[in-house]
Amino acid sequence: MNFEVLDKFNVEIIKKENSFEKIRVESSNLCDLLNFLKNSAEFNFDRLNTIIAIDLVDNFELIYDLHSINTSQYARISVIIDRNSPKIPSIIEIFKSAYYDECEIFDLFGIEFTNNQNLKRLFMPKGWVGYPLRKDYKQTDERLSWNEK
Amino acid sequence: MTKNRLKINIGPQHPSTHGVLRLVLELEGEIIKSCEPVIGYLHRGMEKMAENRTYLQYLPIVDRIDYLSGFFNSFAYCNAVENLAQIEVSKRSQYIRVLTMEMNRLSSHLLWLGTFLLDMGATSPLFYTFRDREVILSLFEELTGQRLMYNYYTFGGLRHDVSDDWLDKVGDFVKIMPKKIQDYEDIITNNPIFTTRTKNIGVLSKNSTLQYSITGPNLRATGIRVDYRNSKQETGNKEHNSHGLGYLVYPELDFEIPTAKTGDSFDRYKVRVEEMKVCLKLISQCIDWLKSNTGEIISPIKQHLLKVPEGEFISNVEAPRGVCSCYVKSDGSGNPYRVKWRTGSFYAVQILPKLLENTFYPDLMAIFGSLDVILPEVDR
Amino acid sequence: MEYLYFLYIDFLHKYNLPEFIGMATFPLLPFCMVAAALILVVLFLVLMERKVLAFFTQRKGPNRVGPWGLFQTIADAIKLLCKENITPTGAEKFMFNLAPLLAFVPVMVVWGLIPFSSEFDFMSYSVSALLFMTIASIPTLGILLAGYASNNKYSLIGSFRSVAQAISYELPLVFVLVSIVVLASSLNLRQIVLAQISVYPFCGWFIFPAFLGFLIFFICATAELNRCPFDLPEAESELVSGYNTEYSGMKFAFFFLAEYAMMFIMCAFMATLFLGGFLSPFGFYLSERFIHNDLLAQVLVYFEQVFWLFLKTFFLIFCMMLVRATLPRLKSNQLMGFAWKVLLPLSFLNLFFICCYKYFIYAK
Amino acid sequence: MMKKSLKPFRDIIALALGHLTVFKHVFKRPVTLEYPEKKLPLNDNFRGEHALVVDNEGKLLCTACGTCQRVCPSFETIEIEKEKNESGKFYPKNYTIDLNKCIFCGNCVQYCPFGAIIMTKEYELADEKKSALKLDINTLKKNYSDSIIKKTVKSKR
Repeated sequence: MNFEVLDKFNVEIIKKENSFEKIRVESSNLCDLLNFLKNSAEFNFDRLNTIIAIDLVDNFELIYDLHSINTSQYARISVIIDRNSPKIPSIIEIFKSAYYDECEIFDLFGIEFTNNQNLKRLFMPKGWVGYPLRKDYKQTDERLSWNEK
Repeated sequence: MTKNRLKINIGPQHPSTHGVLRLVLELEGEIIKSCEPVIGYLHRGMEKMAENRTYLQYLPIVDRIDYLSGFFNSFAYCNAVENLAQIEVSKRSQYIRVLTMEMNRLSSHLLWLGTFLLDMGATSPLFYTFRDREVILSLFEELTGQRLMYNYYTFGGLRHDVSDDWLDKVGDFVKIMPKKIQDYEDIITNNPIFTTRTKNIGVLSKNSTLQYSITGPNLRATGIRVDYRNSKQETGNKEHNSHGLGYLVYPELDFEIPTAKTGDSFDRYKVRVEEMKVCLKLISQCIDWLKSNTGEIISPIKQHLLKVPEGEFISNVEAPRGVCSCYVKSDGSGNPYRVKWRTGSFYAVQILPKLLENTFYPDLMAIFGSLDVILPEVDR
Repeated sequence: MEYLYFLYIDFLHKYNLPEFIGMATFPLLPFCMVAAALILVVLFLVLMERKVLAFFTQRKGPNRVGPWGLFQTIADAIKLLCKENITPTGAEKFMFNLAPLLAFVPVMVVWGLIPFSSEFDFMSYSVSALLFMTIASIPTLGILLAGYASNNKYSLIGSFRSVAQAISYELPLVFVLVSIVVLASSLNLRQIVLAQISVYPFCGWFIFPAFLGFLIFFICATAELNRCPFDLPEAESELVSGYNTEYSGMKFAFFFLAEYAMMFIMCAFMATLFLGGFLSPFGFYLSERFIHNDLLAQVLVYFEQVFWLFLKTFFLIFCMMLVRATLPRLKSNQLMGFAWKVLLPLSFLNLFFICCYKYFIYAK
Repeated sequence: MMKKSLKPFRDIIALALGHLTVFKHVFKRPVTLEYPEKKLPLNDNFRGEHALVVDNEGKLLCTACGTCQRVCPSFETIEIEKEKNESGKFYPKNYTIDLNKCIFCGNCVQYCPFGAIIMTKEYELADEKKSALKLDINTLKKNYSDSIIKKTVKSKR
C-alpha cells in the first residue's frame, strides 16, 4: 500500500518484526484519517473490523482494524492516549459498528469517547467500580471470590 | 405518546433468545416500535483470563467463547500464536484442521437451522437436524475426547493423528448427508408459510451490513461475495497481506462461495443451507487428501514452556457466525500481554434495533433467528 | 334403545329395585358414560399426540410409565393435581379462577351433541349443528379472561390474538357448515349423518361434493383449536406459553384438558359432517353380517357405530398432528389475511357450488 | 403474470411434499438412546474422571514434578504434597484434583512427562456434596484399578 498520501494527517508508520505494520496517528487527526481511508478510491476501507484497546501501563493504545471488501486490504491505525485523561473522539459517525466497540472499551478500560452520546457499561453491572481490563485493576468484590461452603 | 405502548422484556430467560439476551421492546399492538438489547449476562472475562495464564493454559478456555464452533476459536488463537512465535504447521495438520473446522461449521449450521425453524414454529426439523448433528458430535468425541470443548489443536500441530477408520466414518457420513439436507429443504424451502414469513423481512442492505460490520453468511446473503477462506476474491487485487485471506490450505481446495441477493431472512437461510453443501464438498476433498498422504502432526515444540517473542498479531477466521478475529500481543514472557476477541454475533446484536423497528412481533423470531446470534460469543 | 331400557329394568329387578329408579337413572347413564369416555379419550389423546410426534421425529416418545408409556398421562395428571395452585399477586382473582372453568364446561356440553350412533345420543335437538357452533365458541371467552386476569403481558398478547383469530375463523367455518346443512336439508346432526347413507359404500359422504369445504373446515378447525400452525395464542417462541403462562396445577390442567377434548370433539364433528359420522365405510355393519343373534347384533351395531366414528375421528386427529409436526407458525397479520382474503371467498365459492350441486344433481 | 397465477398450485405441492417428508420418518427406526439403561460407546480418547496410574508393583508413576499444575487452565485444581522417599526420589504424599474447578480439558494427561495420570471413561460424577468431588490420592488410585477391572481403559506400561 502506498501510504505517502497520508502524510498530510501527520502519520507515522511503524514496522516491527513479528508484528503487523501500524499507522500511528494523533487522536486529533483520527476522524479525518478514517474518513479519508474510508472514502478514497485507492484505499476504500469500508469495514471496521474491531477496535482493540491495550493498556501499556503508562498510556493506552487503541488499534482500529480496518478491512476493505473491494481491495482485500487491511490497515491498522494506532492511537496513543494519555492514561490520566483517557479521552478520544468517537468514530460512530464514520463507522456505526464502532458503537458497541466503544461502549465495551469504555466499560472495560474507562476510556471516554467524546461525542458518543449513549456511552454505557455494556458488560459490567451498573455501578461497578473500576475498569477490569486495566493492568492495575484489583478485584475487590468479595461476592465474586470462590467460596466453598 | 407512550400511552398506548406496551413495554415488554424478551429475556434474559426466554425460549427464543438462545441464551441470556434481554431485549426491551416497546410494542404498539403487535408492532415493535423500539428495541434495546441488553447484554452482559454471560460475561466471563475471557480477555482478562488470558492475562494471568500461560499461552497453553489459555488454550482450552478459548473453546468456550463459541461453544458451538470451538475449533474456529481454537484455530484463531493458535494461528495468532504460531505466527508470533513463527512455528511451522505441517501440511497434514493443516488438512486435519480444515476437515475438523468444516465439520464444525456443518454442525453449527445444523443447530442453527433446527432452532431457527423451531422459533418459527416448525417442530420436526429440529429433531432431524439434531439427529444429524449428533453424528458429527460423536465423531468429534471419538477424535478429540469431548463433544463440544475439543481442545484438540496445539501450537504448531494437533494432539493426535486421525485414523483411517475415523476418516471412513466421516466419509460415510458425507455420503448420506446430502439426502438429509434435501429433506430439510423439502420440508421448508418452498413452504408458503415459511417464505411469506421470511421473504422481505429483516432486509439488510449492502451498505448497512458494512456499516455495522456484519460478516459471515449474513454478509454474503446481501450479495457481497466475501469469504476469508477464499484468497481468490472476485473483485480484489491479488496482493493481499500474507495473513488473513486464504488461510490454511483453503487455496488448494476447490469450492465456491454461495451468495444471495436481497439480504432478507430467507436469503440468510438459503445461504447457510448452501454453505452446508459446500462444507460437505470440502470435507470429502480433505478426506481424499488425508487418505493418500501421510505426515507428522505432533508439534516439535514444548507447549508448556512456550515463550513467544515480542510482537502483536491479528488472525482472522471465517467462523460460522462471521469473522472471528483474535488479537494477541506478546511482551516476550510466557503469558499473553493482551488478547482481544472479535466475534460475529457481537455486531449482529448491535444491528437488531435497526432491523426490528416497525416490524411485527412475530418477525422478531424470523429476524433474530436468522442472524444466528449466540450469546457466549457476544459477551465473551 | 327400548331394548336397552328393558335390559336395564330387568337388571334392576334382579336386585329387587323398583322400576321408577330405573326410569330416573336411565337417562343419566349415557351422560356418565359420555363424561367418563371423554376423560379417558383425552388422557389417551395426550399420549397419542406425544407418541405420534415422536414417531414423526424418529424418537420413542413416553415409554417409562407402564407398558409403552401408557400411564404417562395419568402420572402427569396426578402430578398436576398435586401441584400448588398459584395465583399471581396482581391477578383479578375471581376472573382468574373463572377462566379455566369457562374454557372447560362448554366442552363437556358440546360433547353430548355429537351423535355417536343412530339411536344413542345424549342431546338431540333439531338445531344441534347450530347449537354446537354456538357453544363451541365459548372457550375463547375463557382464554380472553385468562389473559386479561393473569396480569402478564405475554398472556395479554396471547389472549387478544386468540380472540381475533376466533372471530375471523368462525365465519368460514359457519359458511361451510351452511353448505352441509343445505346438502342434508337438516340442522340436526343425526339427520345430517343419515343423509349420507347411499347405495354404494361411502360414496354418499359429504366429503365428495364438498371437498373444498372439508379443507376449509379442517383449516378453520385447526385455527379454532389454537393448534399449530395457528397456535399464536400460545406461541412458545414468542409468548413463552401465551394465555396460560401464569396458570399452574389443576387450573392449568383444566385448560389442557379443554384443549385436547375440544380437539377430539372438533374432529368428531368433522367426521360427522363430512365422513359419514357413525356410518360404516363398507355400507353394512360387520356385526349385522357376522352375528346371527338378532338381538345381540342390534345392540352391537350401536357399539360398532361408535367405533367407526372414533376411527374416523382419530384419523382426522392424526392428520392434525402431521400438520403440527410439519408447518411453521403463521404470523398474526398473515393469519388474518388468510382468513379474510382466502378462506372466506373460498367458503362462499363452496356454498355456491354446493347449492348448484344440490339443485341440479342431488335433488333428482 | 403466468407465474403468479401458478403460485397457489406450487404452494400446495410444496406443502404436500413437506407433509410427505415428515410422514416418511414414521417408518424409520427411532434414534433415541434410553440413557440410563443404554449408553453410548466411548472410545479411548474420552476425557472423564481422572485416575493415577499404578505400576505392577503397586507404585505410582507420578514423581510430583508439578507439570500438570502448570498446564492446568483453572487455578488451584490440582494440589500435590511432595515428599522424598528413601532412594531420594520425589513421590506425591497426597494428590488432589478438585472436580468442582476442573474443566476436563485433558491438558494434565497430555503433557504429563511420565504418563502418570490418565482419564477414565467415568462421566457420571454428580453428587450431593461438593466435597465428594474432591478426589484425593486414594480415590485416584482406586479409579485406576476400577477402570482396569471394567476394561474401560488400556493399561499403560
